[in-house]
Amino acid sequence: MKANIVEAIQDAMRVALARDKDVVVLGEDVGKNGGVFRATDGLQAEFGEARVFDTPLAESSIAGVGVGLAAYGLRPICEIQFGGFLYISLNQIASQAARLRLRTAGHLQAAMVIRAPYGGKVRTPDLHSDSLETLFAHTPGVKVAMPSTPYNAKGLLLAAIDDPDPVVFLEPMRIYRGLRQDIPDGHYTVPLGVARIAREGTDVTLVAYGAEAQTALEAAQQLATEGVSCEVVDLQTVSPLDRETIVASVQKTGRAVVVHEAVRQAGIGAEIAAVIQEQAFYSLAAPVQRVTGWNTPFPFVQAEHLYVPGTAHIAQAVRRVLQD
Amino acid sequence: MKANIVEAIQDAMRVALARDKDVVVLGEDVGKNGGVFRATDGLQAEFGEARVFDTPLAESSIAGVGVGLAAYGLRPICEIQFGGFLYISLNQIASQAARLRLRTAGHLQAAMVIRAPYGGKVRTPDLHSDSLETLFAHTPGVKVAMPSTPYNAKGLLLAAIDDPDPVVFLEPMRIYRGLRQDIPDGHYTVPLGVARIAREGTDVTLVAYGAEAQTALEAAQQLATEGVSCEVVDLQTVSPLDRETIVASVQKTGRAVVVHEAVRQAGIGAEIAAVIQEQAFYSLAAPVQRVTGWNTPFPFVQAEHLYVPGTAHIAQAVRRVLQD
Amino acid sequence: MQANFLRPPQAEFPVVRLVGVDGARLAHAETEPDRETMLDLFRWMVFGRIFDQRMISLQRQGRIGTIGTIRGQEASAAGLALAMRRSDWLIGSYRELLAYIAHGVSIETVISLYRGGVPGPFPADVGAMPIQIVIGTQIPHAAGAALGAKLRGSDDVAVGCCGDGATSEGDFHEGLNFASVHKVPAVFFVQNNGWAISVPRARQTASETIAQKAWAYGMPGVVVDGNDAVAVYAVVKEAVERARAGDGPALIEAVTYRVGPHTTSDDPRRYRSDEEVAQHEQDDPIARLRRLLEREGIYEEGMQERLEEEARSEMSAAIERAEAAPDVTPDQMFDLTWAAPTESVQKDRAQTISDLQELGEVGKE
Amino acid sequence: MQANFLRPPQAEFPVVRLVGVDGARLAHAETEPDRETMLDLFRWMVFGRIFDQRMISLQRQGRIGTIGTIRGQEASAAGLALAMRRSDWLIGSYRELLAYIAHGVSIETVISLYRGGVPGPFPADVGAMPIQIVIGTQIPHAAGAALGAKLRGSDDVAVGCCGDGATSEGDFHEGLNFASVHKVPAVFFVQNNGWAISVPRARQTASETIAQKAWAYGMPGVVVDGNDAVAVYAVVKEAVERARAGDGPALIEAVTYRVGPHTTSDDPRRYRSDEEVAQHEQDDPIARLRRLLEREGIYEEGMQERLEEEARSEMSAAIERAEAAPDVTPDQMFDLTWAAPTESVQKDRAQTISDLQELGEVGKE
Ligand SMILES: Cc1ncc(C[n+]2csc(CCOP(=O)(O)OP(=O)(O)O)c2C)c(N)n1
Ligand SMILES: Cc1ncc(C[n+]2csc(CCOP(=O)(O)OP(=O)(O)O)c2C)c(N)n1
Ligand SMILES: [Mg+2]
Ligand SMILES: [Mg+2]
Repeated sequence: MKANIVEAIQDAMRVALARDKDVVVLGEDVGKNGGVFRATDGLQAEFGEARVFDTPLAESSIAGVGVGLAAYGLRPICEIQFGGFLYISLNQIASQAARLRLRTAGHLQAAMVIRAPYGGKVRTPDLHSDSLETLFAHTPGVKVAMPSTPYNAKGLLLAAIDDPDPVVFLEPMRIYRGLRQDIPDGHYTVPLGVARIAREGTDVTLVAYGAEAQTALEAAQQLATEGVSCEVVDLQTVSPLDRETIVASVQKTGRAVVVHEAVRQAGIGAEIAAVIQEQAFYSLAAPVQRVTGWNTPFPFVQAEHLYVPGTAHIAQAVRRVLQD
Repeated sequence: MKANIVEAIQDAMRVALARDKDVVVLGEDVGKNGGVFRATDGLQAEFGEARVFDTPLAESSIAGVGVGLAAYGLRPICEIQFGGFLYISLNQIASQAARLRLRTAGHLQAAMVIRAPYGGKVRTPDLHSDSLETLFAHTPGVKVAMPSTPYNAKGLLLAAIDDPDPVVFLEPMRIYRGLRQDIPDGHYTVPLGVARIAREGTDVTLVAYGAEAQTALEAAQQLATEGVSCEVVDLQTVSPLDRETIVASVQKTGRAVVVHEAVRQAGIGAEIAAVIQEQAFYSLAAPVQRVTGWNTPFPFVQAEHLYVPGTAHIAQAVRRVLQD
Repeated sequence: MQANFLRPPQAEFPVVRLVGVDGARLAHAETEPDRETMLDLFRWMVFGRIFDQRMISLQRQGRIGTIGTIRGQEASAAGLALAMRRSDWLIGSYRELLAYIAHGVSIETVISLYRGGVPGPFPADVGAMPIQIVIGTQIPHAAGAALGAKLRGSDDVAVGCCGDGATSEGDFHEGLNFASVHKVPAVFFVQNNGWAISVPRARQTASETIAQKAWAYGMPGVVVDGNDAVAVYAVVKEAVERARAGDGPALIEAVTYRVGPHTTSDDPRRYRSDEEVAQHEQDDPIARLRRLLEREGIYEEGMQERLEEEARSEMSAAIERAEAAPDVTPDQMFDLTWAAPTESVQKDRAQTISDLQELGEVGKE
Repeated sequence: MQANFLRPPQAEFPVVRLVGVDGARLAHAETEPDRETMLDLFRWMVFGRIFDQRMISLQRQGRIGTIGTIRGQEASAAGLALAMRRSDWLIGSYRELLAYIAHGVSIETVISLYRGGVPGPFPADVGAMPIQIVIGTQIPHAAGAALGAKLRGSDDVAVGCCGDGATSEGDFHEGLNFASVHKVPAVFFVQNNGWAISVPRARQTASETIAQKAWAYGMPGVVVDGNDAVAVYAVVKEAVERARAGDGPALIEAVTYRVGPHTTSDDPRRYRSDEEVAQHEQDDPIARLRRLLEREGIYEEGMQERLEEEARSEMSAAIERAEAAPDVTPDQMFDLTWAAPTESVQKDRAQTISDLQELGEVGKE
């Protein structure tokens, strides 16, 4: 089928709901309204109100009820309406979902997915554009997947739903509808914990994920016309980090630029740079560069195009890393 | 006066309450009980129930009421009983306190302090030993201070109370009472944003903070007997990071080991390693090593001495970084 | 199994209403608005209607971002704002834009915000916290600001506002509980407009009223007809003055209806019927108040048209000023994030700016 | 200002009590425990007393970490647990240790937890979630587990327990609200023991009862004498069976008193008087039930002493087993954190273990 990312995500949930009756979908406005981005459109009509249902407006309990459902053996898919509101869910995810298996010596597990759109340049109000993946990457026990294409959106989400560990699934709002692709019908998975080489290259490794993986690919294309050959590593899973793929690529190219929209300081880009210098130190011809959001909160809309890395920001860093 | 860390913290609050009547102290059990660690002991008796008061058991509102108090012009010091419960306060701190000034173009500010003990090897129950500083280091608009001695505990806390920005102040539970030191009476500050060279050395830079700054100093002392000269940088403020002091030290020693008890992945140690390789790449003789908590949640008490970096863990990393 | 012990809810909250839908005066109250205030209410409500129309059309033209609509809720907003003193603190959400403006925040500040720019600061004598987007999060702020007033010995009252949906958030609970334990001068004002985006009030909470939630905190509660500006004013006035007198907080539920979409991005036909909307449109709060003014001989021929005209020109002037303002610059982001930047913040700022300058064209991407 | 509109709280919740402090039967109820169950209640309460003593002394000997005390609250715990089915889900906190054990979780599992080790898994037929340390956080879990039961078509009920202090947390509110909107088979059981560490009930919330908070959710509520095991059992039974029948959740407030310190680290003399404690010690729930058993001719000479002896030897055996268990190892931490470890997790695990092995002596530091 042809699908954009949001349709791919919807299809993943449809497939999961159809094949496993323990799968349920809950969140604000996911029922009749089909989600504010229509990610759950039609699912309530198809699978009934018992399996696809609206919750009260309360993000801590959306996650917390998910933990209880999962403990009982169901496979909840919880939607948080915008990524910035994950702050409110964090306690239930980090202190509860991530540790349920540990606390019960494996007797119970929190096999659940927490979905949320994230990211900027969509002219949204305050707190709607934040990229909070790093909070979860710093939370062992929970996985973080961030798709970049319709194909991996569906495959990663199905993998996340099947996974026995809790997975935070962050969806690139900016490219929800931009990309259309042929994706397989029915069930397939893109494995969690494995990055993909989205483009091969020899001069520099671009590490990115989510919407920025697409931006990195565009930048790589532009840079190719200048004779620079970029390898693009699309993480797909941000945590646990596929260090092996990143390191192997940098060992080949000798240079790396890490890209994300999240705040720079203590962002996941820092972890990636730290890992690269730890494991590929003697291959590195220049320091790893980070192209990220600034060390400020996500800005007012008028400045978001300056804040969120575009192809120009990436190209600038690539030129620098090549000069060094 | 002679004081240990918890007494120094108490003294800082006493000084602040006495000199500025806008300062108030709130939290669970901070009144009659004087806090579960006695950090607020005697303050309610001295300053009255209006200025030092118990709150209901609700961490989101402890921070949220703090934001309202600060908006009105007061200087609240909010106590969160244990660092792990900061997950619950995070939304109010990150989405509110950190952005109040921004949202009002400087008309209002959230000049407030959120204090909490943190850290392991104290045989506490679940969630009482977690080190969550990185969540706040990834949150521009909020500062993070973490003292390591009675002197800097009092000075940093007074600086935090005076500061117009919100400050998360994390107190090293493990050494609350271990260290006794002469500290100045009355008001003095240790500036926020400035690391201190806790020990000078030439072979390798140890970057640490909080209780681990003391562990790093002990490790340095032991290593000195093996002929290894360690410089110890005690961050004091974890965010904004004093990159200048760190980088200058590594430029001198050529080697760095970063130490913290927090989870390794996407911990502040990653940021420090990333900054070092960015800014001191050509001085580095070996990759920056990290000595941290594992990529698991804080463990059951029986394993905490293996998880929290001790002198042996640090010495191991120093030997490795010197071998490279 | 027969229920022997469990006590089912028995809270009864008759709706306070002073003016009928037809504009007939049903009752009087000590705290009701005087003649002049009634005219003020009318003026602000008319302004609100025009404001809403203009904001929606600005959004359609791409001149501002997504905006919530307020049509149908003008009586709640105006009644609330006018019953407050200018120095009382208004702490609300995007649904209280009219209340913010009536309370003293400039139209331009509001427009700037929706243009994605730096909002202008509030006038120094206006008590207000920023328009809150994170649902419910402002409720503890209201408790805190009210406590601040109490501790400072001021007689300011803080009014925390939210929607029916917001009452489900943990912060709503924590804020009300704190306020009541500490007996702070706060009023909590819930605009129950029947919907939280697509979730109807009955699926938001199983309690019969929002007002009865007050009892969980040992706090008085009241349901008021939110389309009756006179009643809203009177009820808020009572609660605010009671709080000011030191008698503690109260919860007000103003029952109204969101006639328009949730925001300009919402399609309400997905979740509610046209009939439902049409039925509620019968009870237009502006028309209701106008009928009252007419019945009581306060309304003057052509008044509404004149007020609409005034509102339009005020809006035009404010839009012009807001659109003349320069765009946010990256240095402002750093300068507004930190009141006391450290050395490394200054370096971040400088580096960010110089990187962007080097790029030059990035702004036009 | 005269209060015209605001409706002050009028909830009235008489305390349900079936047995007087002197052991006299005050009333009967359909759901009251039968003879055998009364003996079971007594047995578990006696066990609880011994358990508490032994845990405190283990803590004093440094053999376990900080532990909460349960003395005085045995009737609430036992009444709760025995009114549940083994497959019903118990979702509580450190103050429900006795309830967990009576519900079917092994003593050894509880001791292991406080020894800082890996808790043993619960028996497969026992419905329970882990003993919660983060106050209030378990309440949405109870709503979720109850919904799980409903969706699966099981007739299990989930019982979410917490203390009076926990009712202030946002999660308490969110959990009850969700449960009521979705009419899930849940019961919320609050042990109001008068204190949250040093904060007295009256400073925790301004509502007269905890039970009346139920009305905020359109849910029935009830106050029961938490030192009357018979009444606690009857009330819980009613609520659990009502939930099982599909009639939705309810909130129970069991009024009891924490006679001991909050935990072994707490010094209650800092915040409450010896007289207050002494007064409450007059009403020992074990003595009360024993008097009832005596009055009703169920008690046999020497029964309490025998049960105490049994409890002591059960405790000794459990302690021995728990202490024989090996310490947690780092690899367990990785293996229990992830059900499906990725390649990099496996490498982390291997690296961590080899680093520690290289250190060798680190365990003895
Ligand atoms: C914490 C949080 N969750 C979700 C949203 C998205 N959202 C914006 S408005 C809204 C509905 C609010 O309903 P209600 O409180 O009734 O206010 P109304 O919009 O009806 O005035 C939601 C879910 C948000 N802004 N913040
Ligand atoms: C979220 C959270 N905040 C604070 C604490 C510390 N703490 C442990 S027990 C307790 C008091 C709990 O009081 P209550 O709910 O009445 O239960 P009780 O201990 O009286 O049974 C506090 C504040 C905690 N464990 N979790
Ligand atoms: Mg609403
Ligand atoms: Mg209690």
